[in-house]
Amino acid sequence: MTAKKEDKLVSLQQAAALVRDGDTIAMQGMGTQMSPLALVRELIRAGKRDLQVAMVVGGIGLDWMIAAGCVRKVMAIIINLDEFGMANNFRRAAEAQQLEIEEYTEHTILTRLGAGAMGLPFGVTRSGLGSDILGLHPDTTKVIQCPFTGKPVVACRALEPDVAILHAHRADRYGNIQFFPKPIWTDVDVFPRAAKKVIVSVEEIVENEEIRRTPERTGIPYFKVDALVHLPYGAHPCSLFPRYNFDRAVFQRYADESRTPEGTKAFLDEFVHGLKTHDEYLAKLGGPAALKNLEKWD
Amino acid sequence: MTAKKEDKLVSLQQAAALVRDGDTIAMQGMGTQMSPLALVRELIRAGKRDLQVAMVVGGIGLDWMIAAGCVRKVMAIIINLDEFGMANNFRRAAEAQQLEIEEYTEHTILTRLGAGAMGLPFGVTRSGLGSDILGLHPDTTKVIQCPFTGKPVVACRALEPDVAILHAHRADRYGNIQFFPKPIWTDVDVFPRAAKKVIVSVEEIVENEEIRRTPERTGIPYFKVDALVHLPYGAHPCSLFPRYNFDRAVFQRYADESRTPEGTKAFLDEFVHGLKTHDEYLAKLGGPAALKNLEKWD
Amino acid sequence: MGTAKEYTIDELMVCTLAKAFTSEDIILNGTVSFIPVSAVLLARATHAPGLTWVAGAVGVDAQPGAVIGNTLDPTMWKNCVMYLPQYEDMWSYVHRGTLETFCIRGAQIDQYGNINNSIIGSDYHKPKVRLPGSAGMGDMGSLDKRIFIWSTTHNPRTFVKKVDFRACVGWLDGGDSRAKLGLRNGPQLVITDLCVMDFEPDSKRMRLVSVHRGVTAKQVQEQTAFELVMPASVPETPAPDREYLRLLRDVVDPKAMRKIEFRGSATKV
Amino acid sequence: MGTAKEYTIDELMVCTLAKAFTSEDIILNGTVSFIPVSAVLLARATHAPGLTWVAGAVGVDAQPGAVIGNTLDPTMWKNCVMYLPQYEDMWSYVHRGTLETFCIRGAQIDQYGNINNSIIGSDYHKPKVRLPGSAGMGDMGSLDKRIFIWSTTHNPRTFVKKVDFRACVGWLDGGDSRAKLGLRNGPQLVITDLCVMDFEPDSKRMRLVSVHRGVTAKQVQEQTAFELVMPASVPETPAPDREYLRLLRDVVDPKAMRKIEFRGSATKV
Repeated sequence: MTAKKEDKLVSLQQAAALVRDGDTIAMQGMGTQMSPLALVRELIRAGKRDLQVAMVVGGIGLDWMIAAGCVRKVMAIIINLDEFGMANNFRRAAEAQQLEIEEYTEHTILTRLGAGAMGLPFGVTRSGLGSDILGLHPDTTKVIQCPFTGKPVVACRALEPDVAILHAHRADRYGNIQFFPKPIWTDVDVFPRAAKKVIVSVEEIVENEEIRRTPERTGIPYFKVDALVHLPYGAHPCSLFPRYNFDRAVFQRYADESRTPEGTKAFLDEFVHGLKTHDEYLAKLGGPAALKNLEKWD
Repeated sequence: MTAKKEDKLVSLQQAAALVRDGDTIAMQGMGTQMSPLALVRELIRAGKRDLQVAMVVGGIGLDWMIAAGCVRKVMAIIINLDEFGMANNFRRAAEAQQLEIEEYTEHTILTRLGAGAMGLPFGVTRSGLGSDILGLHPDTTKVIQCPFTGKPVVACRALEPDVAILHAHRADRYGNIQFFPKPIWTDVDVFPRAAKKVIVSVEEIVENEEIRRTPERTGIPYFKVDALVHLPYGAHPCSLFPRYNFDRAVFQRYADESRTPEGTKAFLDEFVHGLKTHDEYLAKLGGPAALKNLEKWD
Repeated sequence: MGTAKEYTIDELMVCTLAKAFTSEDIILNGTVSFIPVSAVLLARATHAPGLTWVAGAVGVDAQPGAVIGNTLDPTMWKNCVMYLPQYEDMWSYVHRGTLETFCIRGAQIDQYGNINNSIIGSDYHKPKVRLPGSAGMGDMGSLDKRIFIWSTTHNPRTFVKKVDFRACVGWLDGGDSRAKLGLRNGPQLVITDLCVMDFEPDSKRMRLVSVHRGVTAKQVQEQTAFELVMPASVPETPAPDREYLRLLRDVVDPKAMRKIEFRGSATKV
Repeated sequence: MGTAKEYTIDELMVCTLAKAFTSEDIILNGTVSFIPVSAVLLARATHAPGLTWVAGAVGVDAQPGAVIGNTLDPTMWKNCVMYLPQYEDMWSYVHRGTLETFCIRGAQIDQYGNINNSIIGSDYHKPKVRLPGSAGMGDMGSLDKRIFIWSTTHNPRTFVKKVDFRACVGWLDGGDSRAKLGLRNGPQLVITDLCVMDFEPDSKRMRLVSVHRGVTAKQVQEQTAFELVMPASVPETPAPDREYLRLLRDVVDPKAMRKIEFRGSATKV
């Protein structure tokens, strides 16, 4: 991919094709918030395999991907459905030892990605000192001594994911990605800087002139974006603050149905495999009126 | 100082009193832009001594302070008057060996401050590898090897300045500091997080409710601010984008007059010592109409 | 004000935790933390108006009015003075110690306040039970936080002699073992569905402070897999003030979101 | 287009540097860099419309129209698509290598393209002349940049055999000494008020490429304190295209801010 000032707008299928089997993908997500779930559904439909997924907080999208057999390894700090409870497919796969798990503290995985973003071989933190977490991955975290004070710190080996996938508010066709408000969560901040390729879906495509009127809103410059997909409500059932809230009904339904592998399969058949396009997905949710209803925040 | 939610608004004199002789101060400034120069003038009038000034780019304010005998040591990457040429008092003091100079690359001094901000004993960068700059300060920068790859990196010892001084767009009385646009330069970003005390002057004081309407503009939270001073045009003769431009005439005059110690003294007598308050300073510049004229950007 | 006669355990836990907070505290909360967030809002509405809360680690001094969403949700950032950028700002204030107070729950808690929410079993890679993971506790345990622990499952499976996996560093192996590693602060208080506990200053072993109404010290010991430091006399946990209870029920958490915390608890609320 | 007959050295330097840039380049500029910034704007207006410029390291793809302020000034960020936050974003794109091209001048430049703008003298702490300091060159030299060097003072005091202080790492001691340190890229081209030079691929010694109109190779060697690699024949630096010159004079830098660069130069412009 190049970083050129050219039209980056592609179809959902074309974007998914940039992710190759075996890739390490850095995937945005924070509980019930901001996750590129339309992209995730397409990765599942496209039958991706052996993915190594790096996240801070793994949620509903990761649980789908694990259930669908896309994932070989997860690197994260927690994987659950937030207030809706366990991520059951993660749990089952882990207990059946069908999934490689690299559990980190938040600041150790961020320091790994931050070093990747900075082109440094490693970074340091104090997070995790004294815990058993560090012992899980001596190849990527190691206690070393400060060369000035002798104090112990945790060296974290750089991680440069092959691809970062994100969902954001809007962009121009060149891939100048804007957020309102500007990046808050860690993944929006460091994932695109750390990854070799960056795929972003957005709610809205605007003219380049509109971006130039509001440069303070741009979070990722076009020269770091490889592919752009126009996917309104592309985070659903997660929220995209302040545009729309998460879909409590769909979260609860998945939490209930995913208690069994069969229930999970039925859910994925209905919400992923059974819908070939994002338009079909939106239609299934009940069309514009139903989606409008998600915009309530109280 | 405490980080409490209380009125932080003080007089210019009270703010300056928080800086003690011998302190390490991190001082905002970028060539002709964004420097807390009204605060600097008060530090000079108050006769501060033995200050150790950490900056990225040292400019007109630092040159004044050196001329006035306030400074024992500077830590910076460059000290000049941007397009107006040399910082002559810096140059004279250095050549007379009356000033301790710790010259850094930009990313090594930032890594020192970043480690301070993170409460880490050191941080790493690749900046400066192979240069003579690293050899200047073996106590604060040292080449070490990556514990995973063996690659060389530069370890930079944490720096936690005693005080950071900044000028910003507006704040409420609690010290929620807002910028338009949000922090761009490194000093606005890392100095307040690295410093033990934070003093900020602002163009405008607004109600707390206004801050709560625009939280995306806040760059420094009240719990990190110790003192706040209301100083319209407080960066003058530097600019505060996009509110007002730098004052080309004053810069040029200082560049010319500072060619000799006598010229410098006359300038400081007229613009610093001769004006006891910020209101007198603004009046000297010609009052509201003259100041309004600075708001042109072309 | 006077104390209430009728209250439930969830209410008692929130009010007790709220009383532990002061106007000096700067508190940020993590995921699924309804009891701490309710306690923060309650403390701020009563004795600790100056308390600084960073809602979901993002919304500085937020004023959502009530618990209206999950505890990381943007609904809870309402009327904040700043959206704290996480990657640099939040982590620097956490690392540096400016944000000093954090509340944690977990599937296993041991006698020194070390906590585990990762796996149950003797081999991490072959777990009997795979739990969600350590989340922020792996950070906060090592980053000098004053840690408040809460649990709605006070039983021997949760309060274990030694955690199967030490995700959150409490007082480590007790005594000065935490300080020797260079870590400041540590676990302060443990509030469960049965009692309140703290840590004996020298040994750092968990110590019973008070038992909730209707619970005996003996029952607490029976539900704890390690030997508690047991004072000569153990008082009853003070009942909530009536005004606190009213505010909690009517203003702070009218939807009783806090009861989500009692999934899987033997205590019915 | 045809080439111009009448041009000054500042114009020739800008046009020559502009020609070296392509649509693939991502270029950020530093302080007091009127010649590079003019060259960037000129290249973008002519053969390299896709060139990405980060004005003053802040204004991504800015369109100020003309050189209207100093080269770090916000006036130059006009119509940009993003204000690049410096501390994390800019430095990560620089460190990682996304922003790969940088232009540098200095008080001393040696035969391997190492540069010094810190001090003149044999003892850093007792300088004969104290210069402003290394600024971004101390970073860029070690961070894998393709470096374009410009100088308006081609004389033996500037072009020295060995810099008194190596602030910017060029080809170090020549040969593979830079690569051995693990550094990629390095100095590419040197454009002065007398000539254009590059670096001999194996030895990394500075090599004469072309001389400006009216200058001889011999004169260049006389004004250089080290021995230049001298090709058998040295052509004249191509005169600017007429259209480039028109754009530079009328559109890109109508106030001729670039002439500020010639303070202290023997070349009058």
